[in-house]
Amino acid sequence: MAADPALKMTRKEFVSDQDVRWCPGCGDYSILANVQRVMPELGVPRENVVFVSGIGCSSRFPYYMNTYGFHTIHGRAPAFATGIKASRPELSVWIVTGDGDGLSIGGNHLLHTIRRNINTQILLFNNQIYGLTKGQYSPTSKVGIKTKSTPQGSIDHPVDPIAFAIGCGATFIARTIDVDAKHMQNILKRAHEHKGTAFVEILQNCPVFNDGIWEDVQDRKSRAKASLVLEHGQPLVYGPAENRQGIVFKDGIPSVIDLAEDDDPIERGVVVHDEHPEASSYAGVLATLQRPDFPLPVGVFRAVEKPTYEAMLQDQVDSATAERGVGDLSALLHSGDTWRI
Amino acid sequence: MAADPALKMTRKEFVSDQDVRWCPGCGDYSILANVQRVMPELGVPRENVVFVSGIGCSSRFPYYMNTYGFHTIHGRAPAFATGIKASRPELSVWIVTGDGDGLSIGGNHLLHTIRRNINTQILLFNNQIYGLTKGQYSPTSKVGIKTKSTPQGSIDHPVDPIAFAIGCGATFIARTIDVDAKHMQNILKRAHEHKGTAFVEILQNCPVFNDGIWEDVQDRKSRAKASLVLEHGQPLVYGPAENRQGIVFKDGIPSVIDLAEDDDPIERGVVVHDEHPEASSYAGVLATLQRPDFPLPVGVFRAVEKPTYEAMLQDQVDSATAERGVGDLSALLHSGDTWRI
Amino acid sequence: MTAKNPDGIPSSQNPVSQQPGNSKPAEQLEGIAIRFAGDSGDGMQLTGTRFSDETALAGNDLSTFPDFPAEIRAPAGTMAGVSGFQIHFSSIDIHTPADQPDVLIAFNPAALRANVDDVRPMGMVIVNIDSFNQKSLTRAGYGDDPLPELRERFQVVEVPFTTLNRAALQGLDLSQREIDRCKNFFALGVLCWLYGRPMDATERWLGGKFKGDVLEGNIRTLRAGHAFGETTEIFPASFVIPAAKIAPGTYRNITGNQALAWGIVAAGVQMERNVFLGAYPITPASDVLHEVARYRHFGVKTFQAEDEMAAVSSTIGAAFAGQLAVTVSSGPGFVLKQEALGLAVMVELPLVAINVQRAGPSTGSPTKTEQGDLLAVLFGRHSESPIPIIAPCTPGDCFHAALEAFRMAVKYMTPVIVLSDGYLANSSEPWLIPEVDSLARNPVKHAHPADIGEFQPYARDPETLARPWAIPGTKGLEHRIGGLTKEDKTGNVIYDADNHGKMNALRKAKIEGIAKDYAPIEIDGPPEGEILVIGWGGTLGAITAAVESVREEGLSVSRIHLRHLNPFPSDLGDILGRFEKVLLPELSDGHLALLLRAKYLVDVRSLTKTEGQPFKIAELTEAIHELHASEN
Amino acid sequence: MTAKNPDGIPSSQNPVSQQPGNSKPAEQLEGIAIRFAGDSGDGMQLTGTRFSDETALAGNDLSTFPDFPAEIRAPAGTMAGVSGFQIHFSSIDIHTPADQPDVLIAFNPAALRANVDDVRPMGMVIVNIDSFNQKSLTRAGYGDDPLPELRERFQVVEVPFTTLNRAALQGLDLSQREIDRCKNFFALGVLCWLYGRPMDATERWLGGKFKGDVLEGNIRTLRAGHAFGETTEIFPASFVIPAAKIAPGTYRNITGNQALAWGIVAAGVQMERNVFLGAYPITPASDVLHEVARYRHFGVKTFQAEDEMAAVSSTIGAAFAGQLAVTVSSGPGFVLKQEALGLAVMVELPLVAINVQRAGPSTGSPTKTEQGDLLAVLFGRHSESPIPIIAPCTPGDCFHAALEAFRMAVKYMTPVIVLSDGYLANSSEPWLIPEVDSLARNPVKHAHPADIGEFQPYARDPETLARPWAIPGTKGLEHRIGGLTKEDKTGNVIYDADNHGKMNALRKAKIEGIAKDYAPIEIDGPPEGEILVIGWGGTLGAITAAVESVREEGLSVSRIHLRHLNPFPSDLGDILGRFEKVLLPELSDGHLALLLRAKYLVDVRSLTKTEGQPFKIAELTEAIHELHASEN
Ligand SMILES: Cc1ncc(C[n+]2csc(CCOP(=O)(O)OP(=O)(O)O)c2C)c(N)n1
Ligand SMILES: Cc1ncc(C[n+]2csc(CCOP(=O)(O)OP(=O)(O)O)c2C)c(N)n1
Ligand code: SF4
Ligand code: SF4
Ligand SMILES: [Mg+2]
Ligand SMILES: [Mg+2]
Repeated sequence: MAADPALKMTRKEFVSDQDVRWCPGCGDYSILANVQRVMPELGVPRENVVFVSGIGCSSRFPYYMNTYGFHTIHGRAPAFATGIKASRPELSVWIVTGDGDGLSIGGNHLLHTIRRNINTQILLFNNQIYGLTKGQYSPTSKVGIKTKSTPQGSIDHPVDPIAFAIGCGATFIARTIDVDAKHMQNILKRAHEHKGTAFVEILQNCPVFNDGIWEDVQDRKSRAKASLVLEHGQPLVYGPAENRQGIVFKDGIPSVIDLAEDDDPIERGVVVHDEHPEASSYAGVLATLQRPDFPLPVGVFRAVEKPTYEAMLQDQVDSATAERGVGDLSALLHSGDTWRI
Repeated sequence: MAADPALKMTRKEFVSDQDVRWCPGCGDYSILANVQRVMPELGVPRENVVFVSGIGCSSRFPYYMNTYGFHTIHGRAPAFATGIKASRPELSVWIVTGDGDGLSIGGNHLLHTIRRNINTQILLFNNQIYGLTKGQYSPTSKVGIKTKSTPQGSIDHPVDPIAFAIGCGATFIARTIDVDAKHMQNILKRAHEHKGTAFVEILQNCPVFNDGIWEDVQDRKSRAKASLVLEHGQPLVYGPAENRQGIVFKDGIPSVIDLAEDDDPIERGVVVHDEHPEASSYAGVLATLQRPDFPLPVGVFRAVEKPTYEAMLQDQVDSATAERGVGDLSALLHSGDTWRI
Repeated sequence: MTAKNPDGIPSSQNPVSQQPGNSKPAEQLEGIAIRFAGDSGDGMQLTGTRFSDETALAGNDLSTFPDFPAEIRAPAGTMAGVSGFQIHFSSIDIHTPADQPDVLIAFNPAALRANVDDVRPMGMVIVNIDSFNQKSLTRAGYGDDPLPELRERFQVVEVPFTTLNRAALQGLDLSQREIDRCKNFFALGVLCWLYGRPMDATERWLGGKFKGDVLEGNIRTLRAGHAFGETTEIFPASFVIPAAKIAPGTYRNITGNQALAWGIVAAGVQMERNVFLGAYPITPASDVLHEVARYRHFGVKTFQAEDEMAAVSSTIGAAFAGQLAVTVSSGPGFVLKQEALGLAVMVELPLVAINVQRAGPSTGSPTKTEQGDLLAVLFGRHSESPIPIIAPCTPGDCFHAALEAFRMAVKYMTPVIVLSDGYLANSSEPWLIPEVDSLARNPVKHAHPADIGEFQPYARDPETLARPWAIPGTKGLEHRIGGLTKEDKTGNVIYDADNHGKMNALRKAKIEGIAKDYAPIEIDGPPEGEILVIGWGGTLGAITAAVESVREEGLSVSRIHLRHLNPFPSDLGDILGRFEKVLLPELSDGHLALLLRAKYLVDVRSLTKTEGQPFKIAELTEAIHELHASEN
Repeated sequence: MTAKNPDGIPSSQNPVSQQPGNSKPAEQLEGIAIRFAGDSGDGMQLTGTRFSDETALAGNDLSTFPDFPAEIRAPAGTMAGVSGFQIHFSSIDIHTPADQPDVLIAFNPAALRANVDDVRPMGMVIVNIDSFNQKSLTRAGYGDDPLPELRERFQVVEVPFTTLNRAALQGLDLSQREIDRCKNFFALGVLCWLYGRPMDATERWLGGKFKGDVLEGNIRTLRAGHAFGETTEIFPASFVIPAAKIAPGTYRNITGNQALAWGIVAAGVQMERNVFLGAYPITPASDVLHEVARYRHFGVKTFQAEDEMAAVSSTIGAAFAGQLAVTVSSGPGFVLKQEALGLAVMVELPLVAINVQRAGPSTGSPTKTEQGDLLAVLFGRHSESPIPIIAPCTPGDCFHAALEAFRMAVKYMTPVIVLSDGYLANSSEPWLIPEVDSLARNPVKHAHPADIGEFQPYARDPETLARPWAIPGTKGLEHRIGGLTKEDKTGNVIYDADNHGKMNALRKAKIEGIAKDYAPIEIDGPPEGEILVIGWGGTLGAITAAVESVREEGLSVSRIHLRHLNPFPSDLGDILGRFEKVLLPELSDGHLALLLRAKYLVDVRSLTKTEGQPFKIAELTEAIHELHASEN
């Protein structure tokens, strides 16, 4: 993406003329607002931005962005994005998907897009429910949830999007929250800066079918205790100032320690957050931090550099051309054994 | 699976009358032999055993087992197995798949079967290549491999099956090697004993399209240095006696230390292998051990108990029946508002 | 449908004696069609359903048609968010929800704008006048106040539903929002008064659903609405629609999806086998999964799969394991199942695959109806993979179609497709509850070593050509199946050309043989003559009404409705040959017409419609008239 | 095919003057068909290909047919592992690899058993006698030594290929296994002598492929085989097949898959756009991916996707991004792409989807050929989603089909399907290399703000009805597309019934309009008369040969071959009406026949075959005779 910081754009330019059709109070509204707010700051001209989505409430997103947009079919958005980005590396390609779209029917494409390290941003709106089809449980729903399709409660162990992304070898992984505008905007910028697949889980409330699922991390009051804000170079400390706690690792297993007010967390063995270790195992330990035993980490879990798919592909084109010259069709047709009559 | 240890069976009883149609020297032969050797020891009557596979050389497996067998379609074997096991929990259901079948087209089903913890054994034969379609690279192939479809070398970062399984929340994860009969048989037994999805990666040689890919861990001479045999309660030590090395973890990142002959590895901080921590992060660190910087771990990475899908499903049937009585069709048809004319 | 009035205009409006407990005069009507329309959040579907149930209890014949947007809750007050529910009820046999409503209740300007042009000329248009302000008019896309102009064309009745409801609920411990949410029950009360519907069923239903002040509020406003109707001068009279004369028995309202679900549960009971349903949610099929999931105590297991490939694969796996296996989806999802269904054909396992069709192509209009998947379900698998297709034709018929599909699947060891549609799925009609004893019992029998000499998984029953259903757990019948070409009898993998041809021929013959089981086609009308109208699926009501209508005008028109779309009934060709002209209305580009033309070389005329909406009776009568007038 | 001898029996065997450099007499033949058969590991495909290339260089017309098992390398010596390659070459125009080979070279008993019954009576059967021992006879399923009995029916020639090859390679630094692997080249040498083929091309080829002792060994044994033919008494004479008289120009051998791949590359050059190919490997389509992947220096990008859904989705994505996008697969994989292709219809983007058909249903016989996917590719998407279909009819024609498909896709903004098959894919024929200058140049033009007033993504070209192709990166044309029903012109999401119907009608009209571009159908034979034989796809050779054959017997038979299967050419109905009887041979259950019957109400007789094998000429001539003799 030819980013041009000199370019002056406004939020409004990124707002399309379509009526937004989500339910009142849906978390998707604030995500949309934040994306529209961040876009002008990225320095990518509107015409070089493409939003690609699958199917779901969340996947209506592209209609509301005044950029190029493609609302595709259920689960396949990453594969569409792959075709776009692999063939046109200069475009800035954003994928919007839901927990059902991305992790149920679309799990395979998420896996392969992530492992190939295609340079796109994947925004997964996790409301732990199928919104658009009116409220069935999703792969991220908690065991026991009663939904239309699980009148006696769900019996599937949920998958954690972050842990899954780590297993797929993601080079950039982050989590943010629909209502935390500042945090989200920062994460969106970081995702955009990253060269490679940037996987971002956005905790999103669905007031109609799964209200309040993220309440403890959304609520300003409970947030400090319920979430752990990851910051590179900072120890894994959370909680209100008077009642800080820290995370320590022992043989790859995390646990919580209480910190006295004047404790130096690092001296106490609290792990210092590092976004960049090549081994994904550090982020893997972070991913196991789950409510209620642990705070839920938000922020950038991991950000490492690896060659991107589209760059390597373009390299092959370039090196083949350098070696063999621009393809000559007539020569191709006459290559190998031929004979004249 | 109603295991009956008193049952006396022989290996031969598990050999079907079909000619085995793999290439000479294919690693699949020894895997087949080992499975056939282990089966009689499991105490499950032949008629209660079902082998389910997808498509690929490896997926021909069921034809050679004198049990029930289903050679299905490409990538979907775990989903077929889910239908079988969910509806008939008393059967012993084994899934045979390849790196292409299981991790390329079938990645999504692998994910969901594993996270649901369906009580099946998944044997993934990893030869880092598509054998049956004559040698294209697979999702586990190394970057740079030249194959029919990648004449300039592959540009996909491979996925590691063990790391992927961890990301999916697997309750049992193991790795073994086609040529190591004793090790494999032990792992197969452990997989069978496990209640829940047992995911087993079997390193398999394809002499025709990807020969020697596992040579260092297959070869008896190099094996000690190239692989790390995981044993519960034992420190992560490997290498020839005179030149032992151990693995230590620091903040979730593994590294290697040299051990003097009379060093106590545990005192030196070498991690003691534990199959059972609830947090998957410990196994996640192990999964990042890869050649050439580390030895490749073989054995059981993780074995924890979680309720299985089919047991919870059966519980719902039982509890619904207990609460509401066995369903009465006439009552159902007349439930709610009706009127007589 | 009132027979003489294809447009749903009540044919008699003579005032008759007062309704009991009613202080105003009541006029007697033969039938009437009402459409409720409001925002997605206004509870229109619920109001409509409650009114339907009461109407059913009042003994009328009825037909309903819910029509809602794909969004969960589009922005309030916009055209995109309008949700509608039409009910047609009558004292005589009716077949459709009616082409044009006699009455429209519009909860806001957008609902008015989206629906008013459908109302019959001089029909009644009731508006919630509280919602008419400049802002909402603009949101709806109205420039000026539309009411003055509409008063010329309709009887416009303005009711301040919001205000009246708020007044009724004063003093309850409810928020303003909770109070306003109740206003649909005020409207329901008004309509119950207007058309003499009893309200006790609704009060009972409310009692089961809510408690405390919410319950109290809903009941209070319902009664207030009723009282308002009786007291106010706005409605000079109420109406009586006498009970219809229909066959005696016990009835209930049922939608097609509910009937499918119950048919699936019933199959388990009647065939003495556990049911396994593997599905992935999709509109308008999801309700079948939801409904079946409620019946675990019938030994029924449901599995919400990760996608459609897993849904169908798990279903085939369950069939292999000996279950009554079924999967359900709509077009886009069904298409994803085709590869696996090809395997089911090859391995010849019994299962039922349901497609509740919706309007496409692609995501299309998911909440709208169409019949455009017939050729896709018939031909959409690579190579020759024949599967029988059953198409139910009314909501209640879905129950019987599900039962029949399972019987056929097991008898012939084949997948069977049930082809429903969005209209059948969500519409409801009074359904004569079948006596369970009258339903066929077909306990499943699996292959057993005692019955067989040397076991051959592809040996065939000489009668049905079915192979044995030998299931895991049966000692002595261990065998392997799969998608590679199988050798006749043994089922071994083989690439021999003759064998490949023979197996294709056997599979074809097996499916074609199913037609032997069909009852003869019932012809409505003379067995030969000028015009034959053929239909299939959910168009039955509209076609029947149209044919009745043109007959009363003196045309000789016969009618058949195909339930079995593959294989065709063996008497079909003969019947086609006995008519001069054949008309086939379909909500597609003419799929069945193509098949009939190809097979019987008969010049079947196709009446096509792909607008996401059912046929109007008038469209059909017009086509019949045209055909009658045409040269040949 | 030699015109007078549909069975491939050479018609003249007069000894003529010796071949140059040949000390034995040489007989002249018009044509001959040879089949190589051995274990999968014996290198039969390679031997056959080399022989074909030499034959091409010798100036004969030729046609080949490889036929191999689905296993990579089934156990040595079993029937399951037999791999075959047939080549038919002639001094006159031929159309097929011949029904029956004149010569069979069998490398082991299993190869003999699997193939010998196909050889023409008294044809030549060359066996590697070294491989005939009790063990290998038993593996092949022979009870007794079959040779005595076969000597009655054929000229059996026993050659100790293994021994002779070992003898020839003594002293080289090769393992026994490496030495034995060379024996196919000994046999090739023998055959080159026998039929006077030059060997320099093969030696060149070996030089490019191997080095050191392996190269030396192969060349040595090749020459030893040649010398053996000339020296030994086993073959009393060699044969000369004079060069064929074919149109002047430069020729090469080409398979259908290679031609498709080159057509794809050529499209990029001729249309001045980069190509993107997204595919998932599957037999027999994978070679297209392999071949295209070699041409990155043409700016071509290939993407091996994780599955077919990703393959087609990435392709549609690339089309959205402005590439010449193509995806390739075979039946089971194509079916998985149908949901996404439905989206491509809705968003009206140009792309090419290739299906190289194989024998099914399900996994079926993946290496065998069939034409059973026509109805699936035409109708397999839910709801109305018309896509044009082009079916190439010879290996070389695949090149032009690919080019045409891209032109059509871009001109009409539509996905286009190319329907090839396993026979075309792997067979080869001499191909007149087109002059690049003679190929149409159609540089792609994208929508540009300068050309447009207010941009409407669904405004249409009045001529083609195509919408504009506006691609990301173009300032001012930012827009959103998707699978929901779109409003005419604006492309906005809308559920309006009239609009939905209108968009369906527009898409249909657009596709039907493509027929305007077709050249008139070429009729081979009289323009009207008794019998018309219609074909499509890879059956062209067999049908042409059969029609030529019956014509020489005096029947008046005409022939057309359809290249465009959707929409049909507008002159087709007229042509059909001019013949009394119409025969349509298809390697399926009669897919095109069904379509023609439905559309034109003509009693097209279907000749069907679903055995995984191409038609034999004799099967077709017989059917034509029967039709001729039939009453009506
Ligand atoms: C092939 C296919 N299967 C099923 C569906 C139905 N469907 C549409 S969206 C959806 C789930 C959406 O859930 P999620 O991705 O979590 O999005 P949300 O609505 O919660 O934002 C489903 C099952 C479909 N459109 N296509
Ligand atoms: C739907 C579909 N797509 C593609 C194929 C072709 N195909 C068969 S096996 C295979 C890959 C097998 O690789 P793997 O699972 O690693 O098995 P291996 O042969 O290496 O044991 C492919 C691509 C198919 N059979 N079906
Ligand atoms: S259903 Fe839930 S996720 Fe969907 S728009 Fe409404 S609130 Fe948002
Ligand atoms: S191709 Fe490879 S994996 Fe397949 S059978 Fe042969 S050796 Fe085994
Ligand atoms: Mg969701
Ligand atoms: Mg493999």
